[in-house]
This record gives sequence, C-alpha cells and structure tokens, in this order.
Amino acid sequence: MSLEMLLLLGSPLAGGAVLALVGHRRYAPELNVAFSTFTLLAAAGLVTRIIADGPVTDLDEQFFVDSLNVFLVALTAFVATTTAIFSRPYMRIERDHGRVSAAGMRLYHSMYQMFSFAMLLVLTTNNLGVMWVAMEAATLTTVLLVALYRTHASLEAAWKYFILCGVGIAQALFGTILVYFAAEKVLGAGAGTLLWTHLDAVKDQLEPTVISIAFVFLLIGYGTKVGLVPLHNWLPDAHAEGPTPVSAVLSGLLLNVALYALVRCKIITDGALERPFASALLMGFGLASVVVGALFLSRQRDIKRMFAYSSIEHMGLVTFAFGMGGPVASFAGLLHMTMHSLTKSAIFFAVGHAAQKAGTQAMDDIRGLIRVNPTVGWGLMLGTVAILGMPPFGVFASEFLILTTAMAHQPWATPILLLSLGIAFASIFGKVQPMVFGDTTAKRLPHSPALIPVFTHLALVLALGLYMPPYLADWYRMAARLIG
Amino acid sequence: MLAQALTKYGPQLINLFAAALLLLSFAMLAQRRILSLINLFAAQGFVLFLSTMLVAWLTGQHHLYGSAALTLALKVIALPWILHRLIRRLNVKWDVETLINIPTTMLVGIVLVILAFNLALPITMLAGTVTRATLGIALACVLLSFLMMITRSKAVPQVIGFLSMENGLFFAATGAVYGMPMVIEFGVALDVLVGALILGIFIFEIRERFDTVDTRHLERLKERP
Amino acid sequence: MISASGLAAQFTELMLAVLLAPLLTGWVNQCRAWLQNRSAPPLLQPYYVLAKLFAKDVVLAHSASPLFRFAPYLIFGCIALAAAIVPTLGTDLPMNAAADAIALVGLLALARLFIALAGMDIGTAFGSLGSRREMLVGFLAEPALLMVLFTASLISGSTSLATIVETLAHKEFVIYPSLAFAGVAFTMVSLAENARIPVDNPSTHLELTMIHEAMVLEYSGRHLAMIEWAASLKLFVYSCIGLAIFFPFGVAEGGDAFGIVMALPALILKLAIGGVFLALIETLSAKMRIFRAPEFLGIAFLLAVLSMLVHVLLER
Amino acid sequence: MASPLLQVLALACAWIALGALGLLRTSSTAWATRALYPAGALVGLLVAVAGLGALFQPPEALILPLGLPDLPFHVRIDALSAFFLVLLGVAAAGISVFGCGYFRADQGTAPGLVSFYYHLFLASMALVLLADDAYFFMVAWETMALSSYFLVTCDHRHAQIRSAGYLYLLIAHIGAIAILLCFGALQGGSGDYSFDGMRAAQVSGAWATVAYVLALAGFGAKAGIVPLHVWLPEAHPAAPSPVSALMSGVMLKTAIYGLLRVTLDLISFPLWWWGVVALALGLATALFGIVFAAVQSDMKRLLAWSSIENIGLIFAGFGLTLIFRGFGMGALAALALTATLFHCLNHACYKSLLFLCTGSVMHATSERSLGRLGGLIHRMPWVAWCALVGTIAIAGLPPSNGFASEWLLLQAFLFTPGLPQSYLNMLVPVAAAVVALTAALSGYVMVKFYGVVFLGQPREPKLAEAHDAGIWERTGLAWLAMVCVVLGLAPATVIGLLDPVTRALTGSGIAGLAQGWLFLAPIQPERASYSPLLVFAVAATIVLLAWLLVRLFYHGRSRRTRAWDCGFPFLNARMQDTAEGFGQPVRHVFETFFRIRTQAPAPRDLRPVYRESQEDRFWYGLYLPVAQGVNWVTGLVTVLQRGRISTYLTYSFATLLLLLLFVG
Repeated sequence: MSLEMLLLLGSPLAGGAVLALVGHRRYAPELNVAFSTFTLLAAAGLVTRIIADGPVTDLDEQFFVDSLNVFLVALTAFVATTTAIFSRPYMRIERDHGRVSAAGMRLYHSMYQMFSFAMLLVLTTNNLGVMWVAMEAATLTTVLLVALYRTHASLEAAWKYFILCGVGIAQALFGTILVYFAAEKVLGAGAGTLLWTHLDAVKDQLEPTVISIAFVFLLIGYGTKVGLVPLHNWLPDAHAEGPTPVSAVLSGLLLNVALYALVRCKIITDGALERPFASALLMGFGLASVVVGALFLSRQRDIKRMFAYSSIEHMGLVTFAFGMGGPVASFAGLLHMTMHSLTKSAIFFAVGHAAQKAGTQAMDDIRGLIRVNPTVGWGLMLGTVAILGMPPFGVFASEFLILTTAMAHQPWATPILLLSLGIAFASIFGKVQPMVFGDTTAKRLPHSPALIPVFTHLALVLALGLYMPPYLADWYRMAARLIG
Repeated sequence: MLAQALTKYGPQLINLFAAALLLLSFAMLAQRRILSLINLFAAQGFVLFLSTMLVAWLTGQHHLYGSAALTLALKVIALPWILHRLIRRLNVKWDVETLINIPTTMLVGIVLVILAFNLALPITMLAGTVTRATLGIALACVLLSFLMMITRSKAVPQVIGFLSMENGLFFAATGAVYGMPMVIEFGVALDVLVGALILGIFIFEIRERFDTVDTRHLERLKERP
Repeated sequence: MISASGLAAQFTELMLAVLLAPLLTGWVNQCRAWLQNRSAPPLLQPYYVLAKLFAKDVVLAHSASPLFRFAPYLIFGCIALAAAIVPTLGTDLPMNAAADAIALVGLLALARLFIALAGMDIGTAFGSLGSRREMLVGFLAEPALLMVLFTASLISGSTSLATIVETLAHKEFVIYPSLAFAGVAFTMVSLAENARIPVDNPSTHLELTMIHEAMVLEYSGRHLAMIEWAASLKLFVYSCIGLAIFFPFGVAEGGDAFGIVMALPALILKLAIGGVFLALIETLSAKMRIFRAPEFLGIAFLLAVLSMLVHVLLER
Repeated sequence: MASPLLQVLALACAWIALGALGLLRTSSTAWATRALYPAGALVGLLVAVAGLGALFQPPEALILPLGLPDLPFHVRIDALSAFFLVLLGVAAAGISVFGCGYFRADQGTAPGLVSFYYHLFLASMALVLLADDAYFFMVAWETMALSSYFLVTCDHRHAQIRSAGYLYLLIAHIGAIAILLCFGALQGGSGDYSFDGMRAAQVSGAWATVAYVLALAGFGAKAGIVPLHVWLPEAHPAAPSPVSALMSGVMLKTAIYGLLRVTLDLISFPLWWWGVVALALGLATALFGIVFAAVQSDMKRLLAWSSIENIGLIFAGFGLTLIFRGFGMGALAALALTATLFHCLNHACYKSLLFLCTGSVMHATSERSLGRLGGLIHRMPWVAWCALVGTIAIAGLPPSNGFASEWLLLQAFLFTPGLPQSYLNMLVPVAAAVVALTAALSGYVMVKFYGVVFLGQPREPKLAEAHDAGIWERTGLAWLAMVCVVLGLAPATVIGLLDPVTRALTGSGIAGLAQGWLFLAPIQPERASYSPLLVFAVAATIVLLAWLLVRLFYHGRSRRTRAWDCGFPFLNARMQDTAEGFGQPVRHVFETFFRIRTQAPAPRDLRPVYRESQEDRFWYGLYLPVAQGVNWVTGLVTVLQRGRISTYLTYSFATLLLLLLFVG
C-alpha cells in the first residue's frame, strides 16, 4: 500500500478513533482540524503522484486512483479541512448555547472524521462492492450527525434520511449484485470480478439486458443519494436540520461522491450498451431536478432548506451535463461539481454564522447582516451571487459551458434550463437581499467567526472563473475523456 | 445416503426454500402484531440460512458456509433479540396500523410478484447457477418488503421491512452468483447490524420526544402550498 | 454661394420683415374693428405703442433673474432669424443654406421655450399658468407645423425653403389635395401659435382665458416692447410661410434686383388679403375653453398627417 | 506607440486597479475623492483619446490567456467599439470629475467601496465594448450589471432602494439569459462561440430571426424598451447622481452597441421587417417614455423616463437603418445609422449633464421632489446655466447637439417614401409624426423640469441657504456642457468621425458629401443643409444689435418692485405651479396611457386630502400576472414535499417500477 494512500485513509480513521475518546475536550476542534489537514497533505501528495505518472492501482488492485477521482479526493480533503476550521468557533458557540452536550461533541468530532474516511474510501476503492459498503457507512455516520440537536425537526429529518437512503442504497446493492452476475459470465467468479478496472476492460462483452437492469437499480440507489428529483425528498430536511458544518459537508461533498459512483457505473453501462440508454436517463433525471429544484426555491422560509434545494438544482445540472456526454460536456460537469461544492460550502459557512447571529434560521428574522458584521454579510452576498451563476465567478464558467454545449447538441433543453435558472435567481436573490442589506436585528457573538474559509473558497471560485491554469485544464480533460 | 438424496433433490429443495421465503414475506406483509412480525423475520432468516448451507454444500463454495454462519448469527439470533428487547422496553402497543387495509396490500403484492418474475426472466435465462430460478423470487421479496415499508406507519415495522429487504437481497446474491466475495458479505452484514442499532436508538429518541412511535407525527418538515 | 447681391437681398428682406410686421398687426386690428362696426384705431397704432414702451422705465420684480432680463432679446432674435429664412421677396438667400424648414420650426420652438421660461421666472401663479398653457398649445402645434412643412418638402423633394418656393411656383396650377389639407391644418396651427381668437384672445387681460398675455404680464418698458414686436413679427413670419407654400406667385427667382423690387407690391397685396381673411376668422369664431384647444390642435395634427399620407398615396 | 487595443486594455486595468486601491482605505472620503476619482477621470479622458485614435485604424484583435481553456478571452477593437469607447471616455471623464466633489461619507456605504464598484463599473463597460467572444462578452456584461446593482443599492437603508435594486438585477439577468440564447442561436451548431466563428457561421433564415428576436429582447431589457422598461425609472433615481448619469448616459448605450454588433455585424443579411419591429417598438417606447416623464414629480424619475424616450428614438433610428439595409439602400442606411450613433453620443452628454445638475441640487438642498424646490437660479447660477444648456439640448432646439441628431433623424424619415413596400411608405409618415410629437413633448417636459427647479420662488424656506456647486462639480458640469455645445456647433466634423463606423457596418458613409466643416448636408446640399454655426452667429448678432440699439436710442434704466399680484396681497411661493400641475395637461390629453387612481376627499371632510397617482399599465398588465403565474406553479410543486414518509417511499418505488418496465 503506497504511503500516500495509507496516510489518506489512515489519518481520518485514526482521527475518528482518537476523537471518539477525547472529542468532548476543549482542544478537540483543533485536533479535528489537525487530522483533516493531515489528510489534505496526503491527498496533495497523491495528486502530485497521479499528475506525474498517471493512474495508479494499490493493494493488489483493491484501490484505484486515476485522474477522474483524484481531483475529487483533493476537493473532498480540502473542503473537509476548511469545514473543520469553520466548525471550531461554530461548535463552541453551539456548546455555549447548550444546544450540544459533551457526549454530542464527542460524537460529532469522531463521526466527522469517520465520515471523511468513508467518503475517501468510496472515491479510492476499485471494488464496486466496497464502494457500496463505504457509501452505506457514509450514510450511517451522517444520520447521527443530522440528529445531533435532538429537536423534533432534526429527529424527523434523520429518520427520513435514514429510511429513504437505506432503501435507496439497498436498490444499489441489488444493482451491484446484477453487475457482479454479468461480470461473472466474462471474468469468472472470484475476488477480481467486481474490480472496476477489470470491468472497464471487458465492459463491451457484458450482457446488455442485465447491465441495463443493473443500471436502473444503481441509478435509483445512488440517485437517491445524489438527490435527483423523484428521489430527493430526504435532502432538504437532512441538510437543513443538522449543524451547519454537517450541512456544508453533506451539500458540498456527499452529493459529489454519490454522483461519482453513478458516473463510474455509467461508464460501464455505456460500454456495454450501444444505444445511449444511460445518458438519456441521466439527462431526464437531471432536467427534472433542475426544473423542480428551481421551482421549490421561492416558497422557502428557512435559509438552509433553500440552499439545500439549490443543491438539488445544481446536482441536476451536473447530471444533465454528464448525461449529454462528450468531452466538453463532461469537462463542464466536473468543473461545475468543483465550483458548486466550493461555493455551496462557503455559503453554508456564512449562513451558519448568520443564523447564529440572528439566533434563527428563518429568513424573515435575519436582517441587515452587513451592518452588524460586514464580512459575514458580504460573504453571504458574494456567495449567493456566485451560486446564482453571475459571471465573474466560476459557477458561470461551467454553466456557460454546459448551456453552450446543450445549445449545440440538445437545443430543446436550453430554454427549459435557462428559464429555471432565471426563476432560481429571482427566488434566491429576492430572499437574500433583505437579509444582507437594510437595518439590523442581529447581535454580536462571543467568538469571532472564522471567515477565512468563506473568502478562500470565493477567491478560488473567482480565480477559476477568470483564469484556468493549464495543468488543471488538462487534468479535467483527461477525466472528461475517461467519462467519454 | 443423505448426500445422494440432497444432490438429487437439491434444486427442488432450493426452490422449496425460495417458495417458503416468498410465503414468509407475504405473511409479514399481512401480519398485524409486531411480536409475530419479529418471529416471522427470524423464520425468514432461518430459511435463508438453510438455503445458503444447501447451496454451499451443492456447489462446494466454501466461503458460503461462512456467510451462512453469519446469517444465522445475525439475522436469526442477534437482530430478533435486539428487536424483542426494544419492544419490551418501549412496551409499544401490539397491533400494527397500516395505511391501506390488508386485502389491497395483498393484491398489490401479487401484482408485484408477477412483475418481478417476468422482469427477472431474461436474467434467469443467462444464469448458469443451479439456483437461477430463485432470482425472480428474491426480487419479489425485495419488492414486497419495499411495499411493507410504504404501507406501515409505525417505526418498528418499517425497520423490520428494511431488514427483510436485506434478506431478500442476500438471497438474490446467493441465487444469482453464489454469494458475493467474502469481504463484501462481511461489510454488508456489518452495515445492516450498525443500521439496526442506530434505528433502535432512534426509536428510543422518538419515543421520548413524542411518546409514540407512529411516524404520522413525523410530518412537520414539509412545504406549505 | 454667399454673393454680394444675395447678402443685400437677405438684409433688405430682414429689415423689411422687422419694419413691416407692426403694420400688418395694425391692419388686422383695423379690419377687425370695421367688421365689428366700431371705429378702428389708426393704422400705425402699434408703432406708437412701441415708441411709448421703449421710452418708459423697466419695472422688474425682486425675484427676476438675468434670464428674465435677456429673454425678450433672445425671443426677438430667434423670430427675426426665422423671418430671415422665409423667402418673401427673392429666393436667393444665403441663410437658406444655413437653415431649412426643420430649423425654422426649431427656432420658433426655441422662442417658445424662452418665453415660457421667462413666464415662470417671477414665480407668480399667472406666469406659470400661462407657460403651462403655452407649452400645451406648443407641443400639439409644433408637430402639426412640421408635418405641413414635410408635405411641402415631399412634394418639392427638399426641405430647404428656397427650393420649396421655386418648385411650387413653377408647378402649373393643379389642385394638390395634399396641399389643400395642409393649408387648412396650417391656418389652424397659425391661429393657435399667434394667440388668435379661437385658442387665445390677443388683447385680453382676463387671467382665466389668456395664454400668451399671462406669460408677459410681468414685462414692462423696453422688454415689453421687444416682446410685442416679436409677437407681431411672429404673425408676419407665419403669414409669409403660408404665402410661401400656398401662394408662391410673384416671388423673384434668382438674385435679379428688378425681380425683388417687383415682388414688393405683390407681397404687400397678399399680406393685406391675408389680414382681411384673419380678421374675418376672428370675428366669426369665439374663444374656446382651454381644454377644447387639444382637440382643435389634434384635428390640425391629423389633417397634417393626412396630407402627408395623401401625398404619399396619390401624388407619387 | 502601443496599438490602441493595448492602450484601452491597459486603461481598463487601470480602472480596476483604482477600484482595488479604493478597498485599501474604505472609510476615508478624502482618499477616494482626492486621489481615485481624479485619476479615474484622467483614465476616462485617455480612453476617449485612444478610442479616437482607433476610430480610423483597421480593426485589431488579440487573444488573452484568461478565460475558459478552449474559449480564451478574444479582444477586438474596430470602428464601432472605438466610437462607443469615445462616448464612454468623454462621459466618464466629466462624471468622475463631478464625483470628486459629490461623494461624501453619508452615502450609506463606505466611500472606498463605492469607488471600487464605480471603477469596476467603468472597466466592465469598456471591456464589454472590447469583447470578441460570447464568454468574455457575458462575463463583462454581467459584471457591469452586478457592479451597477451594488452602486444602485449604495444607500440600502431604504426599502424602496432595495426593491429597485432587486428589480433591476432581476430584469438585467433575464436579459442576459436572452443574450446567451441569442449567442447560442448565432453559432449555428458549429459550437464555436467566438464572434469570428459566428460571422463565419453565416446564420440565416429562421435561426437568424430567432437570434434577432432574442437579441432585441436581451438588449431591449438592458436599454429599457417598453415592455421591459419597468426597472429604469426605479433603479436610476435610486443610485447616487453620478452613477445614474453613468447608467443613463453610457450603460444604455452599451445595450445599443450590443444590438448593433449582433444585427449588423454578426448576422450578415438582416431582413427588412426586423427594422419595422424595431421602429414600432422604438416609437412606442419614445411616446410612452415622454408622456410618463411629463407627469413625474421627482426630478430624477423625470430624467429616467426621458432616457426611456431617447432610447426609443435611438431604436427608431436603428429600425430605419435595418429597413434601408434590408432593401439594400446602403447610402440611406448610412444616414439613418449616423443619426442613431450621433443621438447616442448627444444623449450620453446632455443626460449626464442633467443628472449631474440634479446631483448638485440634491447636494445643496438634500431634496429630490419637485414640489419642494424652486428659485435655485439665484443661489446656484453656475448649475442653473449648465442645466439650461442641457435643457436646450435635450429639448432638441436649434443651436444644440440634440437638434442636430434629431434633424438627421427627420431627414432619414423624409427619404423613406422611396421604399418598394407600399404599406411601409404609408407607415413612415405616421412614424415621422410620432417622432415630431415626441420631440415637442420633450420640450414641454424640459420646460417643466427647468422652470419648477430653477425658476420662480423657492417653495421651501431652507432653500435660501442652498450653496452653489463646488469647484470639482463645476468643472465636471462645465466639461459636459462644453462638449454639448461643441457637438452642437460642429456636427459635420462629428459626422466625419462617424464615417468609418457607418462604412464598416453598412458599407457606405455620408461624410464625403458635406460641404466642408460649416454645413451639414446629408445627401446633396440642395436637398437639405443646416449650418448651426451660421444660425448661432446670425442670431447672436441680431440679439446684440437689438440690445445695443435700444440702449443707444433710448435708455437702460430699471427699478425693482413687488411682482404684480392683481390686488391679492397674500401671494406666496405655494401659489406657483407645482410639478403635478404642470403635468396636468399631458395627463388630460394622454389619459389612456396611465392607470390613474384618485383619492378625492369626502364632501364634509374637515381636512380634505386630494391624492392622485399614475401607475404604469405594464406593471399591472404584464409583471404581476407573470409573478402570480410563477407563484402558482411553485404552489403545484410543493405537492411533492408533503412530509409523509410513506409518500416519499412510494415516489422511489414508483420510479423503480416505471424504469424497470421501461427497460424490461
């Protein structure tokens, strides 16, 4: 097992164990940040290695990292670290307000590390079965986090989250079994048949009907985790009721990881079937998610719930991009995934502080943030402007690419997409503007908010919007070619 | 002598176990009382254990013995025990409210079984395993437990539905591909166990918070028109 | 293009217009008095009034601004320039190259702007009342006048007044339906613009009815003289425009001095007939309520646009 | 010397740098007003000079390393963008100089932040003019919208300003969506989104019409064309005066630039009936705008509505250009295009001048509604005289530049009867009539604006201590007034400047035929010629001569007394004509345009209150139904999220079965 891989998976695991013991201490948040930064360093090492000498398999092919999942690994590690930094003052304030007990803090910190371990495992494993197990583990760890506050709403959200995702994931298991069944015909039984690299090599010899049924089950399974529309019902409740760092990580990272798994299966299905069955399904679900996600926005009263629906809409857009296929569309999809997770986590950081200041998450009671604390106010305003796809920011760059390729290949879809983006803009901006501008009701906070993460994320998104460094561009292009 | 009988009647025996599994799923669907629901779940686990042992013996797949032992330990002994303790601690009312009455659920169940069968037909054509016929039944069990979760409004029956869906999936695995590789079997079992534990904790929490386990009170998070 | 004879002709026409204007007003007042069988004031009465006013001291309100003091001269200058553009005697005028029909309407509008602003300057109720009504009449009359001039320029293919007069003078006498409509529209507009009876009474001091008089209520002495002179010059300009477009006969083409001298009696004769016609209209019609004026001018505007339409449809 | 393109790019970066410097010390006013705005004005001047330099040189293109990997920023400067750069530079110079005196700490936002957005706004407008591919254009376009949004909501303590800002950004965003779709239609399936690619794509037929309609909607939303104009009278008055001057004067012109770029440059063969659509829309906007301007009682809203009117006239000129271009009459298309561009330049100058004057008035009296102003000519002579220059220009009266461009526009209308389409010939006289009516009405509105604000007696006692504009504000006003006068008196030279632009877009120019710099003769001299300098000179001599002769033969004595009160001793300032009063005739004549709601007092009401409000029919006819429609649809969607867990499970169960059936 190469050193980086060992560190990459080992440190969150160790962190989870250590924090399970000392999670309630004063220094626990700093420990949490340390473990996350350590994972980030490992991820950076891995990234340099992948760029230097291409895809690498590890531990006799149980782990496989190519250009597609290495950028997600880097992104996950980075956002996990910044969220850890943000959660330091946030959780302290929550504890001072008495909303989280000492045991709760311990649970929070250990589950946080276990959650990043599960996500990194999903990203790096080569075995579809292990991927399923890790995805299920990710769900389990976050269910407890969502229910941390023990309020009526958070319990309900956690219950729905677990039941719906549990059922969804079960379908994915059945899909994996069918894939294994089809692969067994070609590769014979044994440990190696479920390895993605092997499947990828023989994907054109797999039985089309079985693979199409398998893809349906996988789509329903992982689609529930991505929050595609008919299966999205758990997402707004889960993202709104948990503590804000959890919502940031859920919205920013878990959706990407689920979509990554779905893309892995799509690559196999595309190879097996001639007709574009998989991409048609993805496009259909993607479009439905964008439209319904946008339409939900205007009736929200809770800010985190609104941004959860905005995540559904953006994930729908990325799925639509992967559904269209072709190098440019896949490139745009990957770019949009990165931009969305950076911007959405930045917004949740700002929202977290704003909600703490105003003491509530109802948007009607949060007013005039700029006058109380300009950095939080400007952070929220710039984040909202970025997530709505206003140009100088990178989200517009990827949306531009998606829409322009859509105009070239699927002209019928563009008006629908643009209309829903317009409605989303009208709804979100209409609600955020009075929160940021105007006279204020919020009060100062004991701990000064950690806003470096917000502005580092937004600066990154702004920079990528204007200038894409060449090595990053080729990196995305290689990944896009993989998706095909 | 037992060995020859087993090898000769093996496939019919497996079909028998599959039919038994299907019957148990239907019974759980129609069950009113939670206690008997748990016992039926344990019975389903036991039938699953027997069929896995038989398949392992017939096909000589040694890792199946391990997974059969795992099923026995987990789904026949551990989980039912946890559920029984849960019921006693919660002293929850015995009867199970269902959202739509039993006859209609049964009708829908039958339709689902027919659907599952002709869906699984193309796969069974290709399956080389001796237990290929059971794939349709496994898919039917999964869909039936899905239906059970939809129609039950109490938390505990939903949990049992979720666990019986796992059983169905496990049976599909043994039926189609003689069980998944060991590491995945172990992972799946671990997930199911942890899942059950968490659900148990949740039910306690809900019980304390709303002094009822009826999920119909869990409807505050919604969109007002 | 700017020849010596052209300059001379231009200068004579300008001086003629400036000097002859009060005479025309006097003649119109005389005809009106005779038609209403009362004894008429002497023909040169306007000149006496001007001389009297120039001699008097100017009485200014405390809140009068420099604009108020300069406005009369600016108004007089604009309307005098307008008179210089309209070819009354000869058509070889250097000023025609500098300003055409649209510039003529612009100059009259500039004069109206300044008189309205001067009216509002003192800040009394009458001044702003008059300015508001003047601008109401203005914004309906100006487009109608522009449309009349457009019809004429469409017929003659150019907007420069000299070419209009030349082409209309050479055309053999054929009834132009578009010019007929334009003629009616033009008379209605000139009545409104020069504050004649149907729209406004030139000699009234009844606050509720007056438009033009209300704006100049505050003026006195030499300023009032300049304003009165400018008003009569404006009437002269409008009559000359009417003659130039609808009765262009007798105007000397080119720069020959003899032609210009012969054109003078023809001009005086035409103006006299015009004056009688104006007096006739004034005695026959009564002053309209201020909010009948928009309908009156609306009709004029429609007639003017109709004339242009008729020209485009029939006469091409 | 570096090529003009590099100069303009460097100057745009200079603006951005100035903005960034503003962020260093956001709270100090002196830093912004004494260092940043003067430098911004200088950069503006240099942009104008660079634009002038680039006007006569062949187009120049460049590819910057920024932007998307396979669609980097293309940058190009040709005659059209050079002309608009001149416009931007001239206006920005005057407004920035005025800004030095205007911006103070009490703006509601830190002055440093305001200067950051101000300079970002200028830079993004310059970059919009240089953009040569869809991505860079959209980035610059929406940065312009975003920075101007933050400028509009500078003083965000008032709810009305916040809602104005929101409405503005919403309609700007919807416009941007339409423009993106238009670029999509223009690339014709080739997937190449650089403007050269679009030119090569030679889109024609149905796709070209789709692109044109989308461009009209997108750029019309930003310009304020009738159905999409609702934001303009809300957003421009809400912004600080220099910003509203910039938005009205220059930002609306970037929309015109965009439309010209798309229809005359990217689409190779425009159809003639496109022009009729633009002409009709333009005239409707002009009449609608000026009628509403006449009844406003807030001076900045009055000017905003009059911007809508001027944009309507520009659209009419643009429509005429398309009609001529559609019929292949190059010379007449050049005439109409020259009139349009000349009117853009004039409107930029005199509208900025007037908005800056209102800025000085608000500075001195902190009062914006016309009902509480009056008599300011005595205490603010400098501002009053500059405003008079602006008033004469905007009313389109002879010696001014407004008249020169209106004269050209009317000349263009006069040549239309030669068109092959018969009913088009009939429509054009009506169009000419509407243009004439609009010009006359603008005179009416401006007399109301100038008379009520500057003349008469002060309606509020506190106006007595209104001080005149500071030195910085005076230089800004003087610069813009001087530009207006120069443009007015020397139109032939300006037509010469416009010649390369019209030659690039319509293939022919009209400058060649003018008789030297004195006379302006569009086609032939005997058809029509106009020399503003001669008119001004002769008029001035006559006025001076009259003044001297009167002084010579008679005397210049005068004495002061109370105004004539017709025997009523209690005459006071409240008896003057109010803004509503002055607008009453127009409201009476054009009643159908408004949605009038009057609140008359009851007969025996001891304290009778009479209130009347004119609203915009479009707001109730178009915008509210659309909002209710969207609201209703979102109501439908909430059915999906009713909270019951079993329904959620049924959704995923049903999707599973459906897909399986579909696959099976």
